[in-house]
Amino acid sequence: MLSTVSRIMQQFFGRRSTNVFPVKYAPESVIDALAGGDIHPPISMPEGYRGKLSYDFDKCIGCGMCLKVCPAKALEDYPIMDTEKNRPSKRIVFYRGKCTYCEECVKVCPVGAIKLNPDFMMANYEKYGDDQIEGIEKRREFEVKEGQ
Amino acid sequence: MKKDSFKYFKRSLWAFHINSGSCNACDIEILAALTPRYDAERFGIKLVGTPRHADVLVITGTMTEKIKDKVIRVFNQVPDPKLVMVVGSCGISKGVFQESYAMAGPVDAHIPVDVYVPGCPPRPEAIIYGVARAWEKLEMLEKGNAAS
Amino acid sequence: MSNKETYKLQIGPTHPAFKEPVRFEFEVDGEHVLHADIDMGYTHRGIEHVSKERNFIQIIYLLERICGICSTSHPMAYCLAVENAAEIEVPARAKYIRTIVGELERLHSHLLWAGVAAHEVGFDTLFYTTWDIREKVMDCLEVISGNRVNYAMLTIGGVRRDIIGEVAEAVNKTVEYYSDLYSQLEDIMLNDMSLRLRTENVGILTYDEALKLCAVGPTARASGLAKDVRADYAVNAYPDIPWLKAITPNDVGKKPVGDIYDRIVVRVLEIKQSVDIIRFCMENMPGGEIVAEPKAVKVINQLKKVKAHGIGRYEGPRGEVSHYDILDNNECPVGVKVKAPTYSNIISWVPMFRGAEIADIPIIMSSIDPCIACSDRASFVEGEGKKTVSFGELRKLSMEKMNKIRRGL
Amino acid sequence: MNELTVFLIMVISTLIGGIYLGLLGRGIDRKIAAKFQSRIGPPIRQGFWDLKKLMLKQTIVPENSITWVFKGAPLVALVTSAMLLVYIMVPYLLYLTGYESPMFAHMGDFILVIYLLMIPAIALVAGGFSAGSPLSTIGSQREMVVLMATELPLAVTVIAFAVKMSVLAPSMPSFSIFTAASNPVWNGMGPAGILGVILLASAFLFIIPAETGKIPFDQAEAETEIAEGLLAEYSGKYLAFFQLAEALKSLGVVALVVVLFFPQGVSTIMGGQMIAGGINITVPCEIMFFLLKVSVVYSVSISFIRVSMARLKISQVSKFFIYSVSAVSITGFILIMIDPRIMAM
Ligand code: SF4
Ligand code: SF4
Ligand code: SF4
Ligand code: SF4
Ligand code: SF4
Ligand code: SF4
Ligand code: SF4
Ligand code: SF4
Repeated sequence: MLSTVSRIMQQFFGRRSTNVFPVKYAPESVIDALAGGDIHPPISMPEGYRGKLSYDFDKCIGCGMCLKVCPAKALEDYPIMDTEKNRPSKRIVFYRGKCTYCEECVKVCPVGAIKLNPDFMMANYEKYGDDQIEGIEKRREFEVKEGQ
Repeated sequence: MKKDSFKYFKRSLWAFHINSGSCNACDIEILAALTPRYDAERFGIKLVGTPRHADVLVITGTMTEKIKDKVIRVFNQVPDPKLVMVVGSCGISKGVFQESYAMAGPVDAHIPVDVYVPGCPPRPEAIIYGVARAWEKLEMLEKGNAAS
Repeated sequence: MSNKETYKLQIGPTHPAFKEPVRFEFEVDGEHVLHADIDMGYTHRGIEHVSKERNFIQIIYLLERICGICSTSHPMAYCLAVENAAEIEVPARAKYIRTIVGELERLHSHLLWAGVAAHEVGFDTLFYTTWDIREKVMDCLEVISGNRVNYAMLTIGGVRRDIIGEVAEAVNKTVEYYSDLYSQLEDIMLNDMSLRLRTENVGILTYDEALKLCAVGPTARASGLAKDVRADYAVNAYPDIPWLKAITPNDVGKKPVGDIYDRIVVRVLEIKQSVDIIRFCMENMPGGEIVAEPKAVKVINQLKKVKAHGIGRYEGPRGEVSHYDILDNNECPVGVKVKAPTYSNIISWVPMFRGAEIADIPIIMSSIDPCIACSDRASFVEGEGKKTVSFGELRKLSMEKMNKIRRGL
Repeated sequence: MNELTVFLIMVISTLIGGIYLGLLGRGIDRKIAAKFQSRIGPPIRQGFWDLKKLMLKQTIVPENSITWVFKGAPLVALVTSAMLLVYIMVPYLLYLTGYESPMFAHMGDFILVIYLLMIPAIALVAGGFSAGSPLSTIGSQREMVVLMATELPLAVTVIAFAVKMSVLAPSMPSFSIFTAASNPVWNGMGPAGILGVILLASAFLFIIPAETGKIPFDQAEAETEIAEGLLAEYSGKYLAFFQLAEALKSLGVVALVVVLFFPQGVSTIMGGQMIAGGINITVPCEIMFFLLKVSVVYSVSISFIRVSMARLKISQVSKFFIYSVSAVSITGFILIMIDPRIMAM
């Protein structure tokens, strides 16, 4: 009993443990309603955090290794024409809403075209909106070219 | 009427959490979002024990066949206006459980979803950020309503 | 108030007390529980089935998501099983790292449980306190593995990330933090009056019952059954630790009763034990490689050539997890069988609920630290109306399925 | 000013102030609890926002409920809670402002206060039973148990007060709050009597959370056991009414404790009127001091107790009240009775 009370008192008079981080990202109109009201910087993420995935279209050689190891089938390939080597190849798009952030594709990619970034703020209203799919612009570009 | 109460959602948001076949990781991160480090209560967010009191349904997991009907029933029990937030990749797209026979499909195949929070699991901050995105959406709705 | 008529009380599947969907049907008389019936299967995701369509590397991440609370236990048992089948030698350093991650996970899981249990009895401050304390180990795991939950640390033949430099420092700091805090934590968890009022002599599972019902993990140990895979079998770095033993309430000089309080005792003592194990591993970690074969594709190709059975067992925070894998010259295993700790423990609810009050239901339920995600074995995916299957029918269905599989092979 | 105007002003200001302070009190309570739990907690205005939102939400009446009871219960609870607050506050305000009024001297009868304490709880019980869900029914049964368990210590305290008052102020009605306020219990007693009053007050430390349904006595709404129990089926407006009723009742109960045990105003402590810059500011000072006392009692008996304990089982609650709390208050009662100065009268 006493130890509980002492711990509670300790908590009452000690520093609070809340990190007020996400305030910065709330819309203007609610910020003033939030406790503190200050704007706080994002927390520092440890090195090697497995967050948002990014994909370098130009680096990719289309080997398809990533397709083979992905447990969530979070990526999809599409054929392109490799203009440099003048032979058909493929590129990849990554669906953020399917990914499990396991980093297996990063480890397996021979040219380091994929990376997991410390960014984790990914919430959105659309399931597969353009900002939720890595490499979709390139794909669009490519499809337009294809169409011509 | 609808618009007005949306306004108060920004100050007071009561959430009811349903696990529709998740792996618990997302669930514990939601709970963690309430604990001192993240303290979602400072935004007026509270986890309630019955759907009747809820404003937002927080759904984790993939909607297994067996729980599908229950989730839909709970959704109908929540008084209007209401929001639905899906936390975790597997609720968005079945994630790592693709191709399983026991899946009734992603959550949005059965009930309308307002905000998606990708991650497997997303950090508690990312979940709170998801709520901030929901507020933003409400703001947009408000403006849209005001304009029309 | 004690009206004699009994009625049925349905709890679940979306009840605030348990974060996982499971439905209970209690027959209650006033506030007393007469009979309990369990309906499970809400989180059945067919993982064992899906596993047969994934290659050996993909399965690790799939099995990790059987459940996120002890998310290294399943990959650990699976990797041990595959390594056992393919006779892959795991480097010594990897064994130590596996042990450290496993114990950090136990630390987080036990603290999480303490918080949940406190919440079940309405002691929210303790819930907040333990979860606040738990954030430290989550940070540590995040530094090691790159995520707070679902660590993705294990791979076949070793681990994916090393513990060196800053990461090692972070682990040492965590160990320090918990050793400093431990006595206070123990004092709060074991001596708080109101918590004792709610947990002592509630939900009793006697030694004999625990033995008969094959209870595992802290649930069994609280009843005085000294069984612990870490102490009983040679997995990971555990055999190197001379003082390791299964913890029972006897260790604090208390005769095990098998009530909820004893389960708290066991888990609190295991927090200390885990901290000590991590310290031991950090001090004695050998150098060398951390994985037998770093290239995932090579591992898959290597496993393709194996035709064997393998078994892996590991002591998760809730008890023994065992996996059985069948490799058959294929990119995917032809069989993955999972035995989760809760699966063994669920049946011990029956004696625990005997004579309980409604108010005891949540705390009894959480006292075995149930993880429904692990234990949901089957669900109807078609034929809505049909809800009960007799033993004979089930046997017939299984035989049909078995024959189908045989023909397929 | 005639008496009726004064009375009306007092009632209306009590109601408005009560609603405002009641909701503010909820916010402060949550803030303090959060601080004990090492968090920031919701803004103090949270209570108002929650209420406004609930008022605007859809209100669902479950199909298998007894509709009129289901709808009526929240209103009854709200009205009686408001009456309770008025009934405690008006005589006390009369005392504080020193307004002489033979007409209202009898106002604030203890027995009526006890009834008014019970009615919101009974309304809750009725609402819970009418909702037609098993969880609400269990909640209702539990609420009844808590209600009955607290009756005995409450009654003992009231009788002790009545006896005491009849000795202290034989000329005034002994069951009245006005009398209790103007004759602090601590006066005119030896050590035994003082100890007795302390015991009675400490019994109230637990009666307050029980009356207001806070941990460790929130069995009727136990979230993790019976999913908010009584209130499980309520939504929107009706839930808002219950919340408001609860806020008012909490304030009322705390005010009652302050009036009974710590009625002394600043002026009695400072010994005379307070003048600042030639204006008599005694009344505002008195009210501020009263609010201070209320917030101290509120944060100790509601906020602190609820963060430092686990919820008891319903069987433990009845035992706790019937054995421990009643024993404490009866001992207090006996001590007051055997106090030589009371005996002498
Ligand atoms: S991180 Fe994992 S789940 Fe995500 S795309 Fe890569 S392999 Fe697939
Ligand atoms: S593994 Fe790398 S190079 Fe190969 S297809 Fe994937 S992204 Fe491209
Ligand atoms: S999204 Fe990932 S972590 Fe979350 S419940 Fe699904 S599988 Fe688990
Ligand atoms: S029992 Fe569990 S592990 Fe097995 S298939 Fe079902 S959900 Fe997957
Ligand atoms: S899972 Fe079935 S076969 Fe295996 S041990 Fe349990 S009861 Fe026996
Ligand atoms: S035992 Fe429980 S926590 Fe561990 S993996 Fe299974 S379900 Fe998850
Ligand atoms: S049904 Fe018989 S053969 Fe099959 S697992 Fe059970 S005991 Fe073994
Ligand atoms: S098919 Fe035969 S071997 Fe398989 S479970 Fe059924 S009885 Fe046992």
